[in-house]
Amino acid sequence: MNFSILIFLFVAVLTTFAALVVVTNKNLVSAAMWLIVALFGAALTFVLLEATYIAVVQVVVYIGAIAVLIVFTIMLTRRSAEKEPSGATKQWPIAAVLSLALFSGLTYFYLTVPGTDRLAPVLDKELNMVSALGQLLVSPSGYVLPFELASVLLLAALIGSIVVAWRK
Amino acid sequence: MIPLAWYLIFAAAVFSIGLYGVLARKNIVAILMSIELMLTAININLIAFWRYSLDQGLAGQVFTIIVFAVSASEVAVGLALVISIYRRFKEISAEDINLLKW
Amino acid sequence: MQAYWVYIGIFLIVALGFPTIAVTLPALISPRKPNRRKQEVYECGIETKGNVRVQFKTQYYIYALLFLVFDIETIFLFPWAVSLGKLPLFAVIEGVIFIVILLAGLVYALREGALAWS
Amino acid sequence: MADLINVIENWLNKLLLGWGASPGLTQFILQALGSVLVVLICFMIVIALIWVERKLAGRIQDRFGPNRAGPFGIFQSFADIIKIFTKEYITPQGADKVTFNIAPVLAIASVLAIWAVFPFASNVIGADVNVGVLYIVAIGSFGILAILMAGWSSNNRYALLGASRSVAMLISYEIPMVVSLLIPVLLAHSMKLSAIIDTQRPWWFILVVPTAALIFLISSMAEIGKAPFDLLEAESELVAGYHTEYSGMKFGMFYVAEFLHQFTVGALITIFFLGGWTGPMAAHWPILGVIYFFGKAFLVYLVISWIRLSLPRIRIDEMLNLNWKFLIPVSFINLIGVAVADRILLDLEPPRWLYVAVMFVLNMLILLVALYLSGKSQPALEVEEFPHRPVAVSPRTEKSSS
Repeated sequence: MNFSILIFLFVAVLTTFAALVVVTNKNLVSAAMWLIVALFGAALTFVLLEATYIAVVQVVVYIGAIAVLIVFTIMLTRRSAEKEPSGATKQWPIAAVLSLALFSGLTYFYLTVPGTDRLAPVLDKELNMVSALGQLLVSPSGYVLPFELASVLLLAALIGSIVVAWRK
Repeated sequence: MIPLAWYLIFAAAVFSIGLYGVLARKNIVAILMSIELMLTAININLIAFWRYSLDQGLAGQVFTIIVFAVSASEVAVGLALVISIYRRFKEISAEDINLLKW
Repeated sequence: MQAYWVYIGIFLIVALGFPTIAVTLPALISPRKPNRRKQEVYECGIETKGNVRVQFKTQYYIYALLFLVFDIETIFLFPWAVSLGKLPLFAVIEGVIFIVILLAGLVYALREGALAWS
Repeated sequence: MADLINVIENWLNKLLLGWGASPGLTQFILQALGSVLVVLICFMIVIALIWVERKLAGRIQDRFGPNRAGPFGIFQSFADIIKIFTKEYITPQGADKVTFNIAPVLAIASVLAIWAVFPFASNVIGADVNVGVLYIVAIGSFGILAILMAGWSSNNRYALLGASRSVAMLISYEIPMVVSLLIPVLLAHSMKLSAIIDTQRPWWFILVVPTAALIFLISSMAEIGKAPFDLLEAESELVAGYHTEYSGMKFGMFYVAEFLHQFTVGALITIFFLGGWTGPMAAHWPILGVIYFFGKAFLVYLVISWIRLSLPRIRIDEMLNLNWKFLIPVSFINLIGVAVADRILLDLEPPRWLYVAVMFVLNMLILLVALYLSGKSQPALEVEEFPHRPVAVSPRTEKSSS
């Protein structure tokens, strides 16, 4: 099906472009808006990969919550963000070379290693993914420990953030 | 249909861009945003491997959800530190905050 | 399954396209006579002084933070709720423990007074 | 006749295939037609609702409401549309133009897109995806984003303050909303909207989990952002909130989004707690199901209007306390109670009416205990006693008394 390839290319180009703007834009709020575009592109990729639960969760968590948190923080630290003369540090060429090297290395690796040219297998139509996910998350033979640890981690993050950021 | 390598290369591109942001940006909030990009690239990789793997387990999706929790905690604490640093120094440029250098 | 998502995609495009048309059409027929006075920022007739993008309180951050944490909590709880019929009782209790741990965070925030509007 | 919409769909399908279109293209055209139809219906509904709302507000506040354009003023909305179409757009100085223009479109699209997954009748379902409930939550988060974008790009400090206040309120009230949405999901063991409606035959979820329904109603009223939760446009404090700088149709989009949001909330409550399209004969006559669906949604809409027209605006600290100290704890405790009770009852396999009765009693118990405890923890208001004094006293009597 050619159609899905077209959609994939569109999503990939959009996401990559948005990511580039995020790391180069000097205006922090604009960068945050483009970050939202990039994250939405990732959600579309998840839909293409038929992980629909992950796709909606990506939108709920990143666009609904994390983006709002980031924008609020930018506005809280406004004066400093506005004063900033340029977005990049002096060693940005080194960083650019490093990340380009990483990208080309990874691409070379993916194109040469066997097995990466395979196509997606057909998903089991009967499988109710969300339900299976729920059973896996709380079953002792599955991921119950990460599940409970995640709540402890979130609690720690919550209390830690309040301790650090809140001053009466 | 789309071969696995395309998704992996796409994720690698987003990851490298995020890495560039982490290394080159001055502003701490911008660095945190770049880290979000990197984590998203990781998620794309995880889901792509899940989709293209032959056994029908859901480990990839579970990992992704855990990554969501971790990245949320990371961004929460990171931004709390940003606010705290800003209150102390009136400045959130990573270059100028170098008290721990020595 | 995929057909539904194609439908959602088309629907999103239509839902974005309709308002776009509705917003651009008046731009073609409505008058356009901009002047300085008209384009000034609205502030009860007084000119704006100082930087417009004011700073605001930490409270907003705290609300967004709690929202983020509970949002993550719900993404763990939705699969749990969907599969509840197939789970043994102790698995349900695990979910309850998960909720209770995070409610402790809410109690902490309330005790600290971080959620009160000052 | 029984199944008008599907008959038309089949007819179109055959027609297009007969013209030589490929099955994929036919499906695409049908889906596009369907979504255009739904969006058009939404706009029509809003035009009607604006008139209904203004008339109702007029009557409740002892006025006439619109009564000039046409009989009973029913053409008032059309007159307003023509007016707003010819209004000049004003972009304030220093505004971020792109964001400023995207925000109103995004605001209404974020409400419209929710309609993609609604089941209108037993066989007239949009996209029956297996993550329907979470899809609704996800789309809702774009509305928050639109407000933030509008406030930030206006380059106006009142707009920015209004936007951040509304966003803080919206995200706060989204927590109890999502948690009370978990309860229908939990009872239906599915996130598919069609499955949730199927589980509600014959007992609607409002009878099974009234507390969740109430919390959902209150928190979605806050999400709509109209009175009594309209602090974001408290005119005396914040000018008009985040859309202070908008004019013409761009303002119109925010206005329409508000009305459509209220009706959408009516539809959501219908789906999650009032049985959706179910009703007498609806399973055999899908067209009746559509009528029931819109009728119920309209009824909930009227109830919300009634509440908001009768109550004064509440203060921001009261509003936040209501959320953090009451709605969120109660909704979580309700969730825990319903989950455990549902699991235990599933094993016991009682008759359905007993199950409903137990759930109802449990919910009411949680609600009453919570109300009692919150009443106890609040210090009683001290009412100062003033000596009785007549409002107007004629000078003669005053003189004689002294």
